[in-house]
Amino acid sequence: PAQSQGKNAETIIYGNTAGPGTLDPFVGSSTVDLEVMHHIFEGLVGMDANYAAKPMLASKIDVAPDGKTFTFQLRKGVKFHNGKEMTAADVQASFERYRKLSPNASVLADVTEYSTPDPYTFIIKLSKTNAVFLDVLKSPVYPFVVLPAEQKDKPAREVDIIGTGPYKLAEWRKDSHLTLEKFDDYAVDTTGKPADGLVGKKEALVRNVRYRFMPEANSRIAALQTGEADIIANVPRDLVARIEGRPDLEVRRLLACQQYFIVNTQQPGTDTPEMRQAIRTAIGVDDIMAAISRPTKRSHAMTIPGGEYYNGDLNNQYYDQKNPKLAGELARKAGYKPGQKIQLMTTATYPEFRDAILVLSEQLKEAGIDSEVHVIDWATNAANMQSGGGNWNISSTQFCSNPNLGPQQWKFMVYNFPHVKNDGTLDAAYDKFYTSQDLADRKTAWNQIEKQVLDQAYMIKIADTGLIQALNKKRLPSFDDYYINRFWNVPLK
Amino acid sequence: MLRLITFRLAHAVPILLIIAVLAFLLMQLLPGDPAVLMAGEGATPQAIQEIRQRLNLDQPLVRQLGTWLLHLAQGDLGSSLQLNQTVVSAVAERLPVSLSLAAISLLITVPAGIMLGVVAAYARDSWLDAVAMAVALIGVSVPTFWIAILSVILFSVTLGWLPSAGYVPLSEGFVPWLLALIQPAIVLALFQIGFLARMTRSAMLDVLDQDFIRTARAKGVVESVVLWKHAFRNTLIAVLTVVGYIFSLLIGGSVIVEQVFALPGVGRLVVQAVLTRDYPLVQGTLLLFGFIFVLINIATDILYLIVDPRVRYD
Amino acid sequence: MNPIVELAEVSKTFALGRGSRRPQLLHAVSDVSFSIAAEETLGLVGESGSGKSTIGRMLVGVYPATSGRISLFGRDITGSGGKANLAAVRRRLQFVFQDPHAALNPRMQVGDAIAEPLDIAGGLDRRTRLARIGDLLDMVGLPRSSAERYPHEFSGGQRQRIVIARALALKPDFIVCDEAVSALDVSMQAQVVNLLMDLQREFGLSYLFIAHDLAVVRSVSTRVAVMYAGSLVEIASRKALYENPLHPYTRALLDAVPRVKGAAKPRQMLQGEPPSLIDPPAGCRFASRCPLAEPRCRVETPKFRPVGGDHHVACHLVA
Amino acid sequence: MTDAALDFATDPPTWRHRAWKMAIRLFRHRSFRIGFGITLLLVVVATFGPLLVKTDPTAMQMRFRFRPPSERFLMGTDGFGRDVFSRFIYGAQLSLWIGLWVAVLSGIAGTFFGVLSGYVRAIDSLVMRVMDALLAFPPILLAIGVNAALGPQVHSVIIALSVSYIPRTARIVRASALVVRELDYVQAAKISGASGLRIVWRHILPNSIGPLLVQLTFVFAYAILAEAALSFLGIGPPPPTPSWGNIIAEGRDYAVEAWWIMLFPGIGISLAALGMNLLGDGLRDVLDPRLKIEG
Amino acid sequence: MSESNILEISGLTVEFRSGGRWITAIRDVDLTLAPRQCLGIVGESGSGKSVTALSILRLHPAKSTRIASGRILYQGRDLLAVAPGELARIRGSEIAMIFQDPMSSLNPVLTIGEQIGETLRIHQGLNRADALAKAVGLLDMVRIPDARRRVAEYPHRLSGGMRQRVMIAMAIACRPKILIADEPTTALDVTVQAQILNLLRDLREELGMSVILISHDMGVISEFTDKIAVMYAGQVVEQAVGDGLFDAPMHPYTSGLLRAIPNIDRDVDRLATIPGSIPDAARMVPGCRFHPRCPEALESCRSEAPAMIDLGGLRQTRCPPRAERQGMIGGRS
Ligand SMILES: Nc1ncnc2c1ncn2[C@@H]1O[C@H](COP(=O)(O)OP(=O)(O)OP(=O)(O)O)[C@@H](O)[C@H]1O
Ligand SMILES: Nc1ncnc2c1ncn2[C@@H]1O[C@H](COP(=O)(O)OP(=O)(O)OP(=O)(O)O)[C@@H](O)[C@H]1O
Ligand SMILES: [Mg+2]
Ligand SMILES: [Mg+2]
Repeated sequence: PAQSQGKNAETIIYGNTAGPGTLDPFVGSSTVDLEVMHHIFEGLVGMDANYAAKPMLASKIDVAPDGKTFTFQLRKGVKFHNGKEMTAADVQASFERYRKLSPNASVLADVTEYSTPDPYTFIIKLSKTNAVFLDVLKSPVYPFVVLPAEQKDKPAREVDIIGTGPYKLAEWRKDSHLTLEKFDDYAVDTTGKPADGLVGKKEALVRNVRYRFMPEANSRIAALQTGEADIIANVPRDLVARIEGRPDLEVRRLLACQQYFIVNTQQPGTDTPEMRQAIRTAIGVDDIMAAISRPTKRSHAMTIPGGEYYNGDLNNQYYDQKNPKLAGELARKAGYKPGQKIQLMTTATYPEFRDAILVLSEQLKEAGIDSEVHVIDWATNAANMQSGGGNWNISSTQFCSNPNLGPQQWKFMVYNFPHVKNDGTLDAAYDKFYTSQDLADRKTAWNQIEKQVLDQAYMIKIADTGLIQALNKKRLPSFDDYYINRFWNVPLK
Repeated sequence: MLRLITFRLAHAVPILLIIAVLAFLLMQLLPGDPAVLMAGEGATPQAIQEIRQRLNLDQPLVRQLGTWLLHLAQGDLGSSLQLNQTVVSAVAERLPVSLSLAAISLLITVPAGIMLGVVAAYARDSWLDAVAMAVALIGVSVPTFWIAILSVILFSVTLGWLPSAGYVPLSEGFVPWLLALIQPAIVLALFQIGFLARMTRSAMLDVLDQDFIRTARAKGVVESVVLWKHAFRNTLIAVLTVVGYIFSLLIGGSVIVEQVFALPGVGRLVVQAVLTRDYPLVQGTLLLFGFIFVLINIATDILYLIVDPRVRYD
Repeated sequence: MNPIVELAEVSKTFALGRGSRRPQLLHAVSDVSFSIAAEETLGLVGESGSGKSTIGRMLVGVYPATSGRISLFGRDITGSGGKANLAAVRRRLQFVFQDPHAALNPRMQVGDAIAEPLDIAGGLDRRTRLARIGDLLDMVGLPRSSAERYPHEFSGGQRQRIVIARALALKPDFIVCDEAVSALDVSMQAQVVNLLMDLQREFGLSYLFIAHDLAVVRSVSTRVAVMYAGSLVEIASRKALYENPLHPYTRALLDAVPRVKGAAKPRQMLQGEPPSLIDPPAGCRFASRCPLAEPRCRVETPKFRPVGGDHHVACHLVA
Repeated sequence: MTDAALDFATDPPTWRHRAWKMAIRLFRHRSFRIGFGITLLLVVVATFGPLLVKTDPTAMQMRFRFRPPSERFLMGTDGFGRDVFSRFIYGAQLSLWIGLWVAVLSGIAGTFFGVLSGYVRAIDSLVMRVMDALLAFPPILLAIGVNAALGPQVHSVIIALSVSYIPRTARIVRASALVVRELDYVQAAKISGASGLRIVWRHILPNSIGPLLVQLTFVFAYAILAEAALSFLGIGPPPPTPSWGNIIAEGRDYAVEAWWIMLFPGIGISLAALGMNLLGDGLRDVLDPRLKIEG
Repeated sequence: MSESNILEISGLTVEFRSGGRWITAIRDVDLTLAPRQCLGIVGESGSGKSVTALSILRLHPAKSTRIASGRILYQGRDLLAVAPGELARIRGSEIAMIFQDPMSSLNPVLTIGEQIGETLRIHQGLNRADALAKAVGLLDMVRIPDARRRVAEYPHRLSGGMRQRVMIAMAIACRPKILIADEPTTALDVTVQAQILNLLRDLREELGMSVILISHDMGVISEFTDKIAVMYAGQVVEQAVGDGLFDAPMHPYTSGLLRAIPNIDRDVDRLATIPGSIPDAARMVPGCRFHPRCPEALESCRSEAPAMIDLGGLRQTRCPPRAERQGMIGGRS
């Protein structure tokens, strides 16, 4: 049994908290969905290691000067897992399906026309200039991948899991495990680019990859220790010691996400910028970082260093102010009456959110601001954050793709979660961002956006956060970290 | 007896209907919106609205209930919102896991619990009684979770005797199946043994000072037989009740153990369905639970008739 | 004379065996008719297992009759409306169980057990209630301090007295005494019998007095009924029955009574097997053991018929 | 004792008199005394502890995360550097309160339904099937539902847990009732015209009390643990408020590294369960006149 | 112990715990039983007959009873001291007992066949089927109709008399050396009673079985026993061999008892009784225990607890005045 699930020369075993909710790429957004999907499906473009858009199934991409027409040349001889060859018709059908049912479909709102002049050419026309359209298409979340044309009318979540990726789905037992199997007819990208991020030359070096879903951190660690898993994700920071003692195991820290407090601008108590700023002033991030059981790094910025839009220390003044006295004064000026309770909403599903909120509650108390913590299930928390209902002032959440992928990915969040209304400054900056073909202009626009969000304390940055993974060095000597775990080009010893 | 079974089963039908309606209403009471969860992070309100429409969540409650009941009447439990599976297949996939776990656990609990209880009653107020009582209490008050983790660390990590987690279906062999489940089953059993032991003890104490025990002794029956045959037989009603009860507990909710040992059982299924507001799945699982519990309890009732000739039903 | 208890062709069958096996019927009581008048004691004697207790239990509604009609105080407690009628006469009925151990709640103090009918009737203050308990204990010859003790602390006879005290608590009009005194020593038995008779004289009680001790039955009864294998075989005034028993079974019974200082006459033992109640034989049920049996006794069921006065008997051979 | 017996002859035993005698019997019972001692201790801790322990149970000191027990932190600290001892003391009240109420409520309702179906044959099957139906609802779902209806508060937890233990208690009571109702003394009471209520109260219940008491002591312990599971799903008292359950729940990831977080509330629950069990044993014995209570 | 006795009880005192105190149920009971003999014990209900009988096989509830003093010698061994295993062997096979409460003394969840057969299986090593077959035979023997069919019945479905007969069948199954029968026939009609008594008589003759018969029925006692002990308030107050007791009772209590026997040959309107009631064991009267109810009580009876007086001719009494009046005082025992 230990053997049947454990060490196997043909199978990499990966333990993560949960399995995918769905493998329908057009509705898949959570990490657990994505880390499976990107092995099975591929899109026209994809991200490289620096999160930039690169061709994947496309061999060549032409963007018309007006930024409205995009022409993709498709790679030839790409086979679906069902043996059929991929053509432009499949691409078009996929886009059409995407538009019909993806939660992210609004980004295709400006599309006026798709055309397929020949089986290997695909053209998209937009009604408006979109300077970042390719960046939109590279999104790993709700990825714009290509499905066989027959899947076009399948309702959301009901597609057959057939892609063009290096692995195909072999078995999926909900709440237990999922097995990927090497796709023998995989059309390796031979354009000469080495593997890079999600693109480049991808090769399945092992027969199978088995994802095991193990919700308990303790169990995952045990599985790694016993050899029942080769690599595990989501190791709580305070349990790392158990792994670090072992010579054959290795701990990897990955900082690809950012955690924020989201402040509800429509809720009495936090409906004035002054009060929100008072709250921000009370916050010291060190204690919060200590409390959340994840790897963290201090950073005020909403993008990540190395990315195109990273702006250095520009908006640093809004970060980690840690001044309870001042915060108290500001709050009083903003009309806060002692005893009035700020409602903090969080969930136990994600301990790091809850822990941040608990510390926040203590810090507010120090500043003389009373609060009340409501721990609810994630379903309700998420729904309330979306709708603004549920009487909450502050909640906490984390963003992973948004900081990496650029301002276009942020837009919906920065408006919707804090329920921002009538912010001309923000609107103008975003308008400029989308319409300018000039990167420098767009960068300026982003700086304004970031400043506005942080200054108005729509969102209060806590830290860059990430995950701890651990693996068996002996079995996986050359596993490469990325913000989505990839098992191609990974040899197993 | 056949009539009794049919009669009781017939009673179950309206009850299942009640479960159905209650489950439905309860789900409506819950805050949180399945559409939001399905849409995922970053979805636009339109997208969410669309999902809502597709799932008929935008229709009036009565209408939704009506449609669901109508389908139910045709034997269609619907499909899960999250799993891309029909409710029936989602449950059918996990039930064997839960049943296996429950069965093994019960096989450990019942002899151990009864043994402890009978011995404790017999040796009432002695050190044996105290030990049995201590075991009983440890079982309930030490968090299952903790025992589970410590057990994994000991038996899987340190000793390497047992797999640390995961389920192996019976079709892949009896031994692997047993090895995969033995650890969680024991952990679960630890939680229940105490209860069964205390119940058995209590029932035994009631029986032990009755006249017919004296008769048995007068016949020269040795103490162990007095204990097991004469006294214990008379506690079977109480014991069966507890066993039935434990069985339903085991099937319905060993969420923590399923989670620690990464077993795809119905306990987690239903909790996750609740947490993700997977209405059809919750409703369907509850109905199934209801049905199983009705079956278990009817079986217990019938066993009552067999173990105690005095019991009668009309 | 207005009978307070009347049975008309009452039968009771029990289903033997359980489950899907086809149940066999046990005919515990077959076509029994008799009546009891106010201030009368009907002694009921007979073979053990002949259905005496079953009749007693049917009379107080513990078992429903399978067929026939039972009326108490003029109300029919069988058939439709039986329940309500029974409820209406409850207070006037009592029952003394054969097994005093099972008839007492082991967790109830004796005083409370005795006072149970009083408490049900209600309306007594503490002091009166207590006084009543004391009186009742006196009546049955138990120390007053027994009230605070529990049934298991008493001997069999003492328990029986507790049960009797309970039955007397409400001064009912009709009591079924199922072997009420058989567990008592003779002096206690005499005390209780005297008490029952005093109460009868004073309050006009009636009794159905089920017993095996024919001497006791003779001293308490006004009339005596004899049962054999579920049927009534003879009923007569006590004098008639003891001095002129007509049915062979009655005679056998009287013969078998053990006497102090040796039997007066040589004992004639009944031979043969008692009949099965599951498939009762045709004809007279006593025929198989009857020393006088004739061929027709085994074929033809004898009618239960009057043979002068209120003497009834079911035997072909009685003129 | 004899004096009491003498009194009896002259003076009717009052309700208070009986209660007093019962208390005397109870206190002669060794297990009861021990159980009472333990329970009393816990109640005292829960009631007066918070007045004596000055450390704020919610105050966080990140410098002192995960400190093992020491003189300064008697029971160590948790992942927020909060003093587990202080949380333990403050948490006692809530936990005991929940355990007690759930045991009481589910005990009353469960007994009611159990006896109802065990005694009134006509509705037995029906009541039991309704109980089966209730059984089908996992406590979590009930809790979320009640919570949604009544708002997140301790009451919601108590109600949800009580409701989910009702069918279980009911079945246990019913099982005893099924046997007791056939006994002669119940028949005797019926013949005397006893109402169903009286039969149940005076005959069936006292003779079914053993399993019921065991059940309730267990419900008590289960409820304390279940509260933790629920409060971790955000149902019930919000987490900065300590309860033994949520101290354990918060410590669960560190079961090995920071064992002290789970250990002490675990011991607390054990003690409470032990106390309750001993109390229950004592009560059971005292209610059973056949067992002599040794001095 | 005298060679001729199979059982000798001497100085037996048994106490019960009640309301926190030890109460003496029987005091200084001396009884002997010879092989083949039938000892009858009569006495007021509550006088300690059953307690005495239960003591022989040590069947009292262990927690609340103590045997304060005494010896019970069976074939030379003190039954109060034999090891539990040995006691279990003796119980049922060599000494068997019929209990007074037939309903509560039968196990409600075992069929009567099983309960009777069990004794045989334990002591005679029969297998289940043989034991059951023999049980049917025993049921026949105790005159239960349809024995073959009813052997599979549960006790609660039998009439009182049938249960009692089941108890009897169980007790005689292994043909014991001593049968202790505590009111074995109270629930039986006289014809069956006669049959059962005949059966017991046959067994006595065939096997040399001794019987201790506790009964209220003076007729039964008189017809069946060779020696009679009269108990009152926890003491044996009179003992006699043969019918002497009925001819000339040597204790006023016995006289009262005899007077109270109802007469089957005459209609009487009132039975004679002994006035008063048995004293409360918790507050035992000083002096002779019967004196408050005794029509012949003297001043000395109130203060002096009388010892057993041997009257010769195997008669004993605890009533000194009567003994004196009869001029029959022998040595004190
Ligand atoms: N378990 C007990 N606890 C306390 N007292 C007891 C117990 N058993 C018997 N007694 C008392 O001992 C005395 C003798 O009881 P015993 O059963 O021997 O009477 P008995 O002579 O057999 O009477 P009966 O003819 O009514 O059966 C009684 O007063 C009774 O109350
Ligand atoms: N509850 C029952 N179920 C099945 N059979 C029963 C039941 N009660 C009584 N019987 C049967 O009915 C018959 C008559 O029983 P009943 O108790 O009336 O006899 P009885 O005349 O009182 O005898 P006894 O003198 O021995 O008490 C017996 O064969 C008995 O086995
Ligand atoms: Mg009877
Ligand atoms: Mg007795």
